[in-house]
This record gives sequence, structure tokens and C-alpha cells, in this order.
Amino acid sequence: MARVVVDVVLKPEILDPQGQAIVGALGRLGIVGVRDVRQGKHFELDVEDDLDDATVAKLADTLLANPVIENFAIRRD
Amino acid sequence: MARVVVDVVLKPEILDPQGQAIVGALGRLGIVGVRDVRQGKHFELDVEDDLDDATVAKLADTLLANPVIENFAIRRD
Amino acid sequence: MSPAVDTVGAAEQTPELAQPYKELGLADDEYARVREILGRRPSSSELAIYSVMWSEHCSYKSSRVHLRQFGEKAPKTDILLVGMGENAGVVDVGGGWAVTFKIESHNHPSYVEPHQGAATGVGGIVRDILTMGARPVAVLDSLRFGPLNAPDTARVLPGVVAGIGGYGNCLGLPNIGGELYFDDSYIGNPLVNALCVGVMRADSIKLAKADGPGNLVVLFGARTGGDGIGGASVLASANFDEAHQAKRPSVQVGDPFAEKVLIECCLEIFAADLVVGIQDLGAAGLSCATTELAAAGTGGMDVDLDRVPLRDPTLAPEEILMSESQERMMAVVTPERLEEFLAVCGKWEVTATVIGTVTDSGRLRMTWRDELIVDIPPRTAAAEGPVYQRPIERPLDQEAVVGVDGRGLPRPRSADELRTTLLRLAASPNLADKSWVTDQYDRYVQGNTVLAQPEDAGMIRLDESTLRGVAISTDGNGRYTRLDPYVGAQLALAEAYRNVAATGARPLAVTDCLNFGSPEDPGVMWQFAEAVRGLADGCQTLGTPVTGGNVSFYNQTGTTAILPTAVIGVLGVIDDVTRRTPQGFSGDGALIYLLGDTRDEFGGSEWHAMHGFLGGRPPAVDFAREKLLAGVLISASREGLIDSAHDLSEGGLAQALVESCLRGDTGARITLPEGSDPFVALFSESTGRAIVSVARGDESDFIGLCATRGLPHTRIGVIDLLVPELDVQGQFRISLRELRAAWTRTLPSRFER
Amino acid sequence: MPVPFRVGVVTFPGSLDDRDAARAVRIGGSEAISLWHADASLHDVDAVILPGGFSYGDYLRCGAIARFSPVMESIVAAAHDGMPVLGICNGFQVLCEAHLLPGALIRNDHRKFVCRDQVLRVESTATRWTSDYREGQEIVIPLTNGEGGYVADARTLNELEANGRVVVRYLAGNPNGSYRNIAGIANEAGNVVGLMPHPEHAVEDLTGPGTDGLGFFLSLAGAPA
Ligand SMILES: Nc1ncnc2c1ncn2[C@@H]1O[C@H](COP(=O)(O)OP(=O)(O)O)[C@@H](O)[C@H]1O
Ligand SMILES: [Mg+2]
Repeated sequence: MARVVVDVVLKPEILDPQGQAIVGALGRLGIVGVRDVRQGKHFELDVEDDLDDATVAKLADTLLANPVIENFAIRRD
Repeated sequence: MARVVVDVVLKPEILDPQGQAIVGALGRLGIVGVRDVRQGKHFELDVEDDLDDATVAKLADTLLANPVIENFAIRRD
Repeated sequence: MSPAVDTVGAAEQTPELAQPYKELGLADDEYARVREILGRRPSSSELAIYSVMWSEHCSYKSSRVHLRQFGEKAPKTDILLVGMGENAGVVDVGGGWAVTFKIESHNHPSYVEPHQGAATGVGGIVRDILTMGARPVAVLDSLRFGPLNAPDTARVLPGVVAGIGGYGNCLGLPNIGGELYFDDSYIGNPLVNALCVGVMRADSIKLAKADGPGNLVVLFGARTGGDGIGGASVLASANFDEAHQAKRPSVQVGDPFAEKVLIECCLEIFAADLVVGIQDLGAAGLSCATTELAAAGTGGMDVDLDRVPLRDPTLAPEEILMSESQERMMAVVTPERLEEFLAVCGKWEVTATVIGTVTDSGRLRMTWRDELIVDIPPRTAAAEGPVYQRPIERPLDQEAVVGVDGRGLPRPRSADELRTTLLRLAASPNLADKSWVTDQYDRYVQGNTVLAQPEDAGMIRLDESTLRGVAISTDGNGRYTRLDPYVGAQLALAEAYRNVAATGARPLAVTDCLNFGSPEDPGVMWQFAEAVRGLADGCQTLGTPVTGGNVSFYNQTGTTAILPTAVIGVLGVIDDVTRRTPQGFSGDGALIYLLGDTRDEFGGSEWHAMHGFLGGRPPAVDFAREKLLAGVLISASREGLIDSAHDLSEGGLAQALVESCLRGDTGARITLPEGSDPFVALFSESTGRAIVSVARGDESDFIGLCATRGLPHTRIGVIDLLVPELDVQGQFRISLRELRAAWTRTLPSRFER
Repeated sequence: MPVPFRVGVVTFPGSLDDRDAARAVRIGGSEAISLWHADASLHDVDAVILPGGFSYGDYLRCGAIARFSPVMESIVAAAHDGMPVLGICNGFQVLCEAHLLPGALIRNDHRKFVCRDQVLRVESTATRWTSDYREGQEIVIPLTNGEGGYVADARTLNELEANGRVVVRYLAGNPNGSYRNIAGIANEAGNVVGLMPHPEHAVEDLTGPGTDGLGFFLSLAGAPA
């Protein structure tokens, strides 16, 4: 059993209301020094050891992320 | 300017309907070899270089994560 | 390693073993009674069952002696197909249709985790309705929070609203009404009461009973996890070495998608008549479902707990029995129909597992790893729980509270003062526009919503061919109830009844959610007893039976309890929904009538609240008058004599005028009744009143109707489409723009930051 | 052209407005045929509606999982052959996920679910679903969603505008942050239309803000096969 992590983020040109809302809230919390926040998705997959990168890539590209608006990064720990 | 990444995941004992729905979909996609999926949130913060860890932790604990049901991990790249 | 499990055999071997019954909330005498019933000490699994089934929440041990009145004083009626005691009451609304409805609280969980707490509250009441064999068709939510500007409210309210919306919207249930109130006493004790309405053919009601030896017990829906087992971990840890024991969830997360699929799956199962009995899993989960099904049926059941599909494989049997994991149901199916049953579940991808069989042994027996761990007479857990006669005592300060009547408060006199008062009240949190909340709820889904918030009552079309429909409203006023619990509960009933009649529907039946402090406080118990007595008497007089409800105790911080809050839901039927009466003014030149009598009544009023004052006596209730008023409103809608109707409640005539003008976006010219005190006329909260608008052509017929029935009616003004303002002649004028700004700004300005 | 027109309405697990869409189809004078997500057959319908709701709970992304159901394969193929397909709310999201329509729908910019009577302008009547309207006609139909923000890259947006593929636009305030106030779009051929607002909830005065939504269901029957 291996652990694969896939992080999905909105493409830079797509506006991110949730990230913006957090930036807005920072002020009220009196937190300074944060310029920008982008919110994405974080997936933790438990996979068979022999699951190949191609399959994981396909999974990320077709299901976990929507390539029209999102980019993704795959990490095996 | 530094980049801080915060990953927020549901505590392991908390039900994750989204992850379950994804696992269900894998079959229909003909993807085998994935045992379990947990979905969390992924935040990318652009911060001042001198922003200290304590502040980031406070931010994560109050704004990014709901400590009642979620854990978070902070990473600086 | 598989942990040692306490079996029935072991219980017989080790009679003196000390058990953590106190940690599980059982009193000494209750534990003693369990031993007496079993003739031995309970196994830890049996102890788990008795402790949850005999809890306040499941056994109603503090409230039962009082709730009996709902039965004893029940009015003679033939509309009740299923009465109190089942998952929800069922009312015959004619045309072969039956409607089931019930309100339930989820207060504390909504404080701990507002979003999930409120969401699972909706999920729970929807399953109660589904269990009766009905398709859920609408929800209402009755909410109370601390002051609008309190930090606690900022944390809790948005989450609660998002949770109710998130779950209800995802189930495709239109939200058609509810309440929203703010008061200091709800800081740390928000009230989240959810009501669900369901519809079925009168001949297809389902009941929660396990009949027929040899029939199969099927658990279906979500897998069982360690949700909400709080106390049980005490037992588990007795059997587990810490290392082995996984952490248990502090919060239950709702899965509305799983519930939506479960609903469709059940409806298909009902349509094919595949179940003998069915029960939802709510509080006390499997313990409750198995004991109640068995107790209400042939009387016995054998269950193999190993077969329960688990989300968390480390669960001990005691925890499985107490788990409150959401989105689960239990059905009793004949062996012949099992295949069909499982096929429907398969179609909807719902996990279904046979976990037991019905027997005539009179015992509920459960095995785990092939050992007998439970062997009890199910009735003793489900139906023969403890009953308390809690001490009751009128609070010492009650006299003091009622004694000061607020006469000293400076009443507005000048036109300017009256104008300012009207605007301040319209903008006050309890009277302000609620659409910041209600716009987060889908009111259109299912395509049968005839009326929804901000109308006096929500209305749903049941039958597209006959146009028969039902209307429903929830009301409750903790301030009134604090001043006089007996009258307060009746005022809530009267208002809900009036709200339903205002839409043209005939009030039929009642559900109630009683939110109070600790029953161990004799003062709180007095409030509770009085409220129940008032409600039972009121329902008897109005001829509307209580069909079911819910009691929520221990709503208090330290020793200070919330305002006693009896939330009442009234259901009514209307033969033709196209005859509905809306709340908003329309029709240029139409005449505005005030129905009923206005007295100088300000105890518990919003005007007092505006001054931070609570004292005196609440408005008087006159059920004969309420009936008379309702009769006129219903006939007038049938005969098409009125274009609009709006009940008068908090904020009095002034607030009703504001709402009817803004709803219809029409101006009105008002002349206060001859010789009346303008302040009293505008802001008194006397009951049994409503404003209606009547097209000129219908005036004489309408007056005739009121006259023959003997209902006081005063012409107070006229609708003016050309001048967009509320003009109280001889006093003041306010443009609709200014009114709307004042009325709508309050909530957004708090939450849109 | 066969009259009444046979219009398939798909039910996915979690669909909510499937019965409502079928009702609207009937009121519009056509015959409603229910289609099941797991059944690849379209049962010789002449057109398909993907209704609103929360298919698969809207988990992951709205429409992301429904897109993979057997019925969608058949619908994608039929759409390419010119079959009229209408996606309402969740159905619009499914069409975008299935790449029958460009762009995507994200969380409302105010991050709340919104239910309101929405004013729209019909920008294009050159589709199979809007021919019954007048160009520039203003209509009011309910909008009820949490993830209705239409987004796409500038090139796509310009292309949509240039080719008259923006079908309906929000008026009187943008309710969800949609780029260029876009409420609904069409594919190049005009047979596939998706929109966030719910025309099927504006087909009866009794239960909706009016009957402005009826046009979507009348256009079909009126349109040449
Ligand atoms: N939490 C809520 N959810 C849904 N509808 C609500 C809620 N709170 C208030 N409403 C609606 O707002 C309108 C005004 O509420 P209220 O002043 O309590 O009405 P009334 O005084 O006639 O009972 C009613 O239609 C009520 O159903
Ligand atoms: Mg009220």
C-alpha cells in the first residue's frame, strides 16, 4: 500500500472567490504579511504499490482535476 | 515574498462523503488499484519573507481549517 | 488481537463485576432495575442498550407524565390516521392523500459544529418522515440565536444556515418557512428545530414493527462508524487496550447525497410493497431500531452484529449498538421478497445487509463472534423505561417578572416619534427581513411550492389534477412563554393556526418542539409543565390534535436556562391551491380592513424588547376569536372576497403593514381607527387579528360575511399604487424605499463583511 | 417531425429537478421520456434534458462524476450528430465537464447558495432551445445554485461572444460572479444549450415567478427537426 497525494489548484487566470474571501478576512483577524491566498483541493490516495504513474496521471487529469480551469501536481510519499 | 502551503484534511475518524463518492466513480472509470481516497483542501499563500510560523499557524487554525473536524499541515517551499 | 468481549455467559459467571453505569448516565435505581429485569448483571452490550434507551432523549422520562395530556385531552377527530408515538403522526387530508409532519431539535450539535450539526438535524427529521412511507416534500426551520451582534452568533448562525441549506437543497426539499429570533438567553444555546412534511396515499402508510417470525431484518444505507457514541467508549475502553482503540469522531458529518439516494431507494421499495415494517436509525442507532421494531412487532429478534457493515473495523459491539451514524435504515422483509428488495438497493447502489431474523421468542438476542452478548426482553428497553415525577416549583422571580409591566417606558407620542419607532422596529433583528437567510434555501425545487417565506405560511400542491394542497407554519415566542408558559405556548399555537388560516387553508393538526433548560431545575420543570398544559388545552379547544413532536431539555449555560421556547407547527389543508391568499398588497384602490380587536397589550412585545425590557403579562389568548377569524379568512378566500391577508403578531399592525406593502411593492394610505391611541393601534401585539385587502366590488359581500359571523372589522385604509409610500394619515409618511432600506439592511450589514 | 416531440429527461443519482423538467416538457406540448444514468440507451428520444440537482452530491466538482455514466456516452455521441440537448443548472455543469460546452462553473463569488427570481436577457434565439423567444427579450426565471459562476479563458469568451453563442445573460446584478454576466451558452451548432437558471421552474403562474421559462420547451416543438 502506497500513499499518493494529488494537489489541484485553479489556473492563475481563473478568479478564486474562496481565496479572496480569506484574504479579506485576514484584516479582521489582524493578520498582516499575507499578500495572496489561493484555495485548491488536496487528495490523499491509498493505492496498490504497483499502481503506475500513468494511471495516477489519468485519474488526476480526467477525474480529480478539470483541465479547463485547474492544474494538478502529483506526489508520492 | 515566500510561498507557504497549507494542506487541510478531515481527521481520519471523520466521515468523508466526497472521498467515498470518488472511490465509487473509479470503478466506472475502469481504474483499479486505488483502495481509498480522502479529499481535503490545499492553500497556497504568498507571504512576506519575515512572516513567522506562529502567525501562519494561527491563520491555518482560525481561517483555513475547522479544528473541530480537520487537521492541517504547513509547508514552506 | 481480537479484544475480549463481555458476553451473557460472562455476565452470569461474574455477577459482582463493577460496571460503569454512572458514566453512561444510568442512576443507581435504574441500574438496579436492569439487573432485576435480567435476573443478573447486564453484559456490557446490554448495558449500552439500556443506557441509551433509558436516556432522557430516547425515553422522555422527565416529560412523559406531562406529554400524556396530548392524548388525554385530544379532541375528537377522524383525521388522525397515525397518532403520537410512531416516528411521526399521519393526517388524512382527503382525496385519498395522507400527510405526515414532525418537528425535531438538533440544538447542541449545532452549537458544537454549526454546519454539520444543523445538516444532520435536517437529515434526521427527513428520515422520520420517510419511515412513515411518505415522500418528503418540504422542510421548515425554526432558529434562535444570541444577539445579532454577539460573536457567538457570528460563528454559529452562518454555519447553521449553510448546513440546513446545504443538506435540504441537496435532498431536493423546498424550504417553505420557519422562524428566526435573537435573544441573549440563546448565547451558547442556539436552537435549531427542523420540520419536515411528507406525502403518501392514505392506504400506504408504513409502520415500525418487526412482525412475522422468520422474516428478515435488513440494515441498509450508510456503513456504521463510531459517530456519536460518546458514552460507549467507556465500555469499549474496558475491553480495549488503549493502543488498539482508535479515536472516535467528535462530530457527525452528514452525507446528503447518501440520504437522497436512500429516499429514492425507499420510495421504490414502498411502491413495490417490499417491507413488512421499517424504522430509521437516529438517536441510539441500532439499539433503538432493534428494540423498538421487536417491541412493536411479534416480540422477538435474533441479530448477528458481525454482519453490520462497518466504516471503522475497530468498533466494539457496544459501540456498534450505540453508533449514531447517519443515513441508515432498517427494514423487515419476508424471505420471498428479499431478492427484489436487494435488487432495488443495488439499482441505487445502497449497501444492504441481512443482519437478523424476527422470532417469537419474546427476546432480543444478539451475537458477536458467535457468542451471545445480548439477551433481553425488548419492551423493557423500548417501552418500559423509567418515568420521573420531577419536582415542580414556580420560580421565585416569576412574580417579580410579571409584576413590572413596563408602563414606565416612554411611549412615542408625536408623529415623528411614532415614525422613528416604526422604522426602528422594522429594522430590529426579530422583525427585519430574513431573506439573507432564506435566499440560501431552495424554495422552488419539486415545482409544487405555492407559497413560501416570507408568506404567513408555506403551501405545497399535493395533487396537480385536483389542486389539493397543504399549508404549514411554525411559531414560538420565548419572551411570551417566559412571562407565562401556559399562555405563551397557547400564543404560539394561536399564531401558527392564524398563519395557516391567513393563506386560506383549514388548520388540521399540530406538531411541537419544546426547548427548555434542565428538567432537574424545579423552576424549569414548572415552565415545561405549564407550557404542555397550555398547549394540550389549546389543541382541545381548537380541535387540532398534537400528532407528534420532540422535547429538548438541558438548553442552558451554567444555571441560567434559555427562555422557555415552545415551537408549534400547525398543518392545514386547502381544497384548491389556486384560491390561496397571499400576504402582499395588490390591486389599486383595494380597501384595507383590520379584523379583530386591539387592546393595550405590550407584555413581551418587540417594542419592549427594543428597550431591553421583559416583564408584565403577554397578550391574552381567545381561541373562540381565533376560530372565528380563521373561519372568515377561509370563507373569504374560497369566495374570492380578499386579495391579500396577513396575520398580526410581533410588531403589531405597523409591522404587518410594512410587510404587506413591501411584499406587494405597493403603497397604502392608512387611517387609524376613530379615537384609538395611535401608539397602541400601531404597535400593540393583541392576538386574533389580521389585515386583509378587499377589491371595491367585493366590499359589501365581505362586510356581510364579517357581520353575519360577528367578527369585528374596521376599514383602515386603501391601497395606492401611484404613491409608493406608507402614509399613516395625520401622523407620518414613509417612502417604500426608506422602509425597504430599513427592513432589509439589518442581516446583510452583520454578515456581509 | 414527429409531434409530440419525445424529450428524454435523465435521472442521475442525486438529480432533483428531473420530475420538474418532465412536467415542463409536458406543459410545453411534448412527451417526456425518463432516461436512467446507467442505461446507455436513449430510447429513440428526439431531444434530451439534463436536469438540475446535485448529481453525486456535487462532490469533487459539480457534474464531474455524472459525466462518466453510460447514458452520457450516448448523449455526447447524439449531441455531435445534432440532437438537441439542454443542460439546466447541474445539467449545464455536466455538459461542461463532458466538454460538450466550453468553460466551467465554479463556486458563487459570494460563496453562498442563492435562490432568487433572476432577470435575464435572451441574447440568442438561434438555438434549438430559444427560437421561441425574441432576441433581447427580458425574462424572469428562478436561479438556485451554489456553484453558478461561469468561467472560461478570454479566448473562449471572445469566441462565444463573437459567434452569438452567449444564449442568456444576467441583468440587474450579477448573482454569482459569472464572467461577462453569462448565464447560459450554446455549442457552435446551437443544438446543445446549457444555463444555470431554471426555466422549468417558470412554467406555471401558480408555482413560479411567471411563465417566462416556457419558451425553452416550446422552442423545441416549434423548431424544424
Ligand atoms: N429560518 C427560517 N427559514 C425559513 N423561513 C423563515 C425562517 N425564519 C423566518 N422565515 C419566514 O419569514 C417570514 C417571516 O417570519 P415571521 O415574522 O416569524 O412570520 P410570522 O410572524 O407570520 O410567523 C415567514 O414566512 C417565515 O416562514
Ligand atoms: Mg412569528
